[in-house]
Amino acid sequence: MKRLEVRGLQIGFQTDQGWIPAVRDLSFDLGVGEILGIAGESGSGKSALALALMGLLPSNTQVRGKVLFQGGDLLQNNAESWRKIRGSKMAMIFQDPMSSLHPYLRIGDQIIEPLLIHGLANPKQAREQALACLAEMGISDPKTMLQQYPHECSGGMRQRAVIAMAVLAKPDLLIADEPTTALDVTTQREVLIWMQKWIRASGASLVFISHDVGVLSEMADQLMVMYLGQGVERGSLVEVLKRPHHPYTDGLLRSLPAMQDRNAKHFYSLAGHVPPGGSIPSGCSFHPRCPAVQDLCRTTEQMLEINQERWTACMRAKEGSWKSS
Amino acid sequence: MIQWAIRRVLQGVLVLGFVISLTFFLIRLAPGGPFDRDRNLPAEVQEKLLETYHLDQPVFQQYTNYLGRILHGDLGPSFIRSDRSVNQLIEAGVWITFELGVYALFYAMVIGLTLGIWAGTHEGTWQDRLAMGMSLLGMGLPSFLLGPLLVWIFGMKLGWVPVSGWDSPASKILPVITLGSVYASYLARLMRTGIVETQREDYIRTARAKGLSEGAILIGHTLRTALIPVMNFLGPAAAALLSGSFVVETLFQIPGLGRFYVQAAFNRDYTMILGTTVFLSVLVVTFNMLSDFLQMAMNPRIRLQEGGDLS
Amino acid sequence: MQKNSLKWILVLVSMLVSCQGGSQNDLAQLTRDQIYAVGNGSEISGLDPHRVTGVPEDHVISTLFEGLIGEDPKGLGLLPGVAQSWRISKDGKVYTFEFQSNAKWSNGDAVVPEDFVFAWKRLLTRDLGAEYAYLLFHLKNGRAFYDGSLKDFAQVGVKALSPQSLEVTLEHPTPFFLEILKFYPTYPLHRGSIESFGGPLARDGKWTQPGNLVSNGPFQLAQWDLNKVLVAKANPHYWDASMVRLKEIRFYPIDSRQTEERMFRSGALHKTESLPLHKVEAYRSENSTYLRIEPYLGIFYYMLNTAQKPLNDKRVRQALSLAFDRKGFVEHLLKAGQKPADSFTPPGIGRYVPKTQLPYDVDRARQLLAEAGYPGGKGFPSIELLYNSGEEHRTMSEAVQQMWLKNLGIRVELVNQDWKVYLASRKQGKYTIARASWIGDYMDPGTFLELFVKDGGNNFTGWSNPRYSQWLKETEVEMKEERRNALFEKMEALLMDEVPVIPVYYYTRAYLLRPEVQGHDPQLLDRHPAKYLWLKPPAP
Amino acid sequence: MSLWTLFALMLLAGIGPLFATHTFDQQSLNLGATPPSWEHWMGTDTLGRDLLARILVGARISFLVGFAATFVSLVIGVIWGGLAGYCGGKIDSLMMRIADALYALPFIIFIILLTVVFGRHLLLLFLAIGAVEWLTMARVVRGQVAQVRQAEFVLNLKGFGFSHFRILFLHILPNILGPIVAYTTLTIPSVMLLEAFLSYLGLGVQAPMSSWGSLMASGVEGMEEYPWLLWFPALGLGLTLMSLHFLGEGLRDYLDPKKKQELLL
Repeated sequence: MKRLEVRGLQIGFQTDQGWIPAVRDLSFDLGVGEILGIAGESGSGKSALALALMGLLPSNTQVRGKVLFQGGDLLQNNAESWRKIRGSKMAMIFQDPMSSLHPYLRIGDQIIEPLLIHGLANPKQAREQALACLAEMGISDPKTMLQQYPHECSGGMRQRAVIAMAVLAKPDLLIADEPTTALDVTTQREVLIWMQKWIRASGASLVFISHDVGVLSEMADQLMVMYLGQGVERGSLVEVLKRPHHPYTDGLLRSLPAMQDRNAKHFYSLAGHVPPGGSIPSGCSFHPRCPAVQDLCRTTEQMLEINQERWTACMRAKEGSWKSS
Repeated sequence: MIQWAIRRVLQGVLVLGFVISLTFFLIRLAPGGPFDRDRNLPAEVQEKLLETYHLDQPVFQQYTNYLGRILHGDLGPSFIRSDRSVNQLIEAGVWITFELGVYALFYAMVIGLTLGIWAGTHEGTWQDRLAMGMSLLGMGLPSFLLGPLLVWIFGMKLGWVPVSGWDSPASKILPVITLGSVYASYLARLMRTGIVETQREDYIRTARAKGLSEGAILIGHTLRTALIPVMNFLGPAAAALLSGSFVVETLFQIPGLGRFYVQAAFNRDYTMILGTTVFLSVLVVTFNMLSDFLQMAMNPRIRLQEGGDLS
Repeated sequence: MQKNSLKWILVLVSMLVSCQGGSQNDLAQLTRDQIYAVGNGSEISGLDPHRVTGVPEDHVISTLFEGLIGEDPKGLGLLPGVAQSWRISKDGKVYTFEFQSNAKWSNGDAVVPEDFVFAWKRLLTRDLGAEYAYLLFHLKNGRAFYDGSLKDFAQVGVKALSPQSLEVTLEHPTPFFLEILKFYPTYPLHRGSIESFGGPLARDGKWTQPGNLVSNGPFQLAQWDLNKVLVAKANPHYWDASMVRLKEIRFYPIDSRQTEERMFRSGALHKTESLPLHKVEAYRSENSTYLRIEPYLGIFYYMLNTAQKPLNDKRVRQALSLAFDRKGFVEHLLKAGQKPADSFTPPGIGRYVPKTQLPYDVDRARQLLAEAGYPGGKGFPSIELLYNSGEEHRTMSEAVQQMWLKNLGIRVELVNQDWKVYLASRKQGKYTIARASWIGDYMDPGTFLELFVKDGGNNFTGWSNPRYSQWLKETEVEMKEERRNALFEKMEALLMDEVPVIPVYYYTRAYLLRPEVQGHDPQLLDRHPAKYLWLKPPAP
Repeated sequence: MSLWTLFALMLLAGIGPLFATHTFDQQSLNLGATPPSWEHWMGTDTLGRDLLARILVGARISFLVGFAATFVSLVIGVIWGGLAGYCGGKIDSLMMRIADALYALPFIIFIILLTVVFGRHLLLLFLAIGAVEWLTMARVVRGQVAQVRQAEFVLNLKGFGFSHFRILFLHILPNILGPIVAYTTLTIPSVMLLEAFLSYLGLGVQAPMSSWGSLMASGVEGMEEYPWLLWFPALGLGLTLMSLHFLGEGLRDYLDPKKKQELLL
């Protein structure tokens, strides 16, 4: 069963320098109880995607396509219907817990706010739920924490607060944008494990966005790789890790520390850089950096679909020929 | 918190003492004394006059005398208004000035903050431009221009309100608008900027992601931060408004403290200048303290520092 | 939301409209009730006749109090006041005043000669610090008592002869002494009330508060709200109460001329204290029934610092005066009926007619300047023209600057200073040319010409002349009017030839007056005793 | 756009008088005040002087005073407020109480003294105005700095061992530019008007030179008789104000680090 269906999503920003596309013709599905990891370098449009799913893009953006969630197209939502589902049916965990928490409000008040405004609990219940949730996440003194202000907490505590804020209302869809980037490795692990547990227990679906394929590989059921606003590869985690079809995915995987060939003299890293906003190369947009580029790649792009859950944007994937070269 | 308040009050007393001392000597340095007039008095009369008001004593002795008196709450006799003491004069003007100031402050806050919020939440739209246009108008029309203009239109041409005075509710409308408009414009701009800046913060996006309505975000989240520059401005502004405006009071024939203050300065009425300065300092100290206090109440980071001083 | 706010605005506007006119004076009603509403310049500094100076104070005090001699509403005569008659001794030194039999204070007490003795002693008491004390230096031993060399007031020349008569003895025969008695510092004071509120030297002014103040004039103090209004009501005990037709006078202290004019126009005042320069023309062409322009005993002039180069050269001073287009100045700039000055003393004082002429003669002026060594203004140092801050003074100074530049080719730099700074600069001689004005206190040429005596307290020009000073001394004792006037004429001629001052124009009083006000006649000193005023509602 | 308007105004002020057919002080008493005509595009004042010429000359003074005095107040205000807010604690209290005290001093007397002691130099005018205008500026800046200085990034910078000076002026200030720019654009017009009052007290611009403030102040008096004497200078000030406003907005957007971030997402 599908929880979320994205069809032909286009996102662009109108700026002084003109039109900048952030997401180009993206389609994917997310099943109930599934964790979809989205990987990509910065500028790949993954954050824009997350915001678009929540309807939080600034007013100078244009979004086209369809995002079907619980029977309705989210993109047709007006402000009121957005308001109703945000925080209750779907919730988001932002990447920088410091800046995404209001500095002048108590943590407790911020955590329970979604419960209160959606009428899911009275203040007392909400507080108890928050306490329970924080305790579960391993906060030693949740009571004190609720009374504290963001700057009085450690980064890990803040991150847990942000997560608690999102999950307390038991949303069906959770979107996490680099939720653990700011944390040290130990804390990061704890948080990730807890999140995974929570998803499994609640039956919610999670879109987990990260530049770090390593993190994704510990969390996700499904993996989608984005490059320059396009999905370049999609498949189950195991599939993708084992047999990346797209040279970009391959590059990403090979640059992971755990995947590095211990005997190699140099760390592997992807050649070149993501082109600056607005300039999309012709043909396959990855071709300037592609180690296996062919003439056809410079002019044509093609989607190769193995099945609905397994596709790639590299025309040569089926041949597997790029790998040999 | 109490400790903080006590410290601030003590600092306030120091400020007051400093202001009194500085003013005391400064006004005596300014050319022209209280009894210099178009026609000069015979030397012996002039001399006696100075003696009567103890202006013949060494300045330092005058100073200590004055300090002694002021500790007893006596601001001394007015040099110019020989029938009244400075205490009486201030008492005569202060309530009217307060009334005018409070209304003007209220007006400025209601209009200014509303416009500012309206503009800030509609950044870049025609509403924003309209509101900022109005605020520009308010700034471009200083009270010495706005007042006569309003009187001319609403008092003379339309005859809706009296052209002067401070008795009936109708007579109070124009002075309040005249006095408050510039402040309303300032507040509108500061408020708008505050909101625009705050709205770019991540935590506002967070609030939106929680499903809060725009109204709730504004009140519960945006204003919390956006009000800080406004608060900083409101302290001195409130002090200025409540200490009276010479221009508005003169224009509308209002018997307030602002007129006394400027009349005293122009007449070199030493005791009266000092009296009104003392009064103004108390207002400044109080309102800046109040504005700091409000900020502290709003900003927990500052509260942390209770042990030290307000940051 | 927007509709709602529109509704609110409508409600607000209708509220405004419905409460309009709340406290606005209803002039027609006031007129019917004989209540006279008048603008009175800046707020009076007090009501103690010995402790104040100034014109607005004069207006109020002279309605509340009355001196020995009454003011003539139409001309310059001497009318009975508290004194119904008076005699002057042959040598002009002893005056005997017979009192009105029913002269009473506002509390019903009789006004007695002792009240004058009490008041004059108070005025001459050094510890009071009265600025006008010198007015009584004309009394025998007045000065001596003031400076403390005489302790016994009985030896001062004022004495109650009987409950009805007062004898005043002067140091010198002083021809204008009776004029001084019209002036408020010489009015009587009510001893009882002053003593019950702390005595003559008390500084808290309790005795002048409404309810406490006992006065002997046609009106008594009813209400005094600082910077707002002072109300005087008819005094039923006044000896000539049957003459008084006004029931009440409201004095409005108004700092801004613009505000005052607007109040008048909106029907809040019967009379204004002044009129902005801009408005004269408009009133002349549109509302001439309101506009009053009357001669006034005052002179506008420029004082020259004769101690400074290049003004120490008489020819330069003469050139400056000759190059001054007084007529153009008055007609095109001031436009309020002022007369170009031909003398320092304005005309109209008794039979004294100044005979000097101040022609506008640019050729002669250039010639004089060339003789002084500055042909065509070459080599003339840049000089400063000092004026006290104010829109009109600035305009006038700019015109003068241009005039001298055009006519003589000399550069004048304008300097404005706040009033008190300006006074101090003038006094200390820190100026080159300064604007100035002088208003006569009483009807005597001496009130103008005594200014330029050597070391005179108001002579800041650095100019003096022994002959001039000698002549002035002679006028003080000369009793024959013709001979006295001849002396003044000689002084005037000398002054106009030496040019320590450049007279520009004789003042006029320009103000607005409702036609309902009756008994308000032009008077050179601008005194309009309220006793004779009344209000006539216009015919329906 | 706003920059161009402002630039055009300044250019006019700078070279306008050179081309004008009338000089600002050339009088014609007989002419007096006349409404706008072909000969005098903006009419004449009561002394028969060409208003256009006077407005152009006045613009020089007003711009000079407006910018220079605002600059003075900006410099003092930002440094003072910034230091107070950054240092906090006792230093902060001391600095802000000093500002309180200065705020309460009788301004008129202060100005009069200034003229007496130092004369009437134009530089003094800037100082005098700057000296009062910086007080509120300092308060605004201090409030903002105090708010930002404990932000994560500042703490990080401290950790990196950056100097305080560097942190305050290169890292904190750019983050609070919004309110500063907003308040600065508010200050310029009020300074231009304040100049009229100071001239009244005898400081700075002397007659027959004109400034917009003094032209407006005298225009108000004859508002009903000679309306053009009020509206033309007011129009000039209005235009300036408007361009400053939009300039301020543009400047802030340009300098604002956050706005740029938004683009990248």
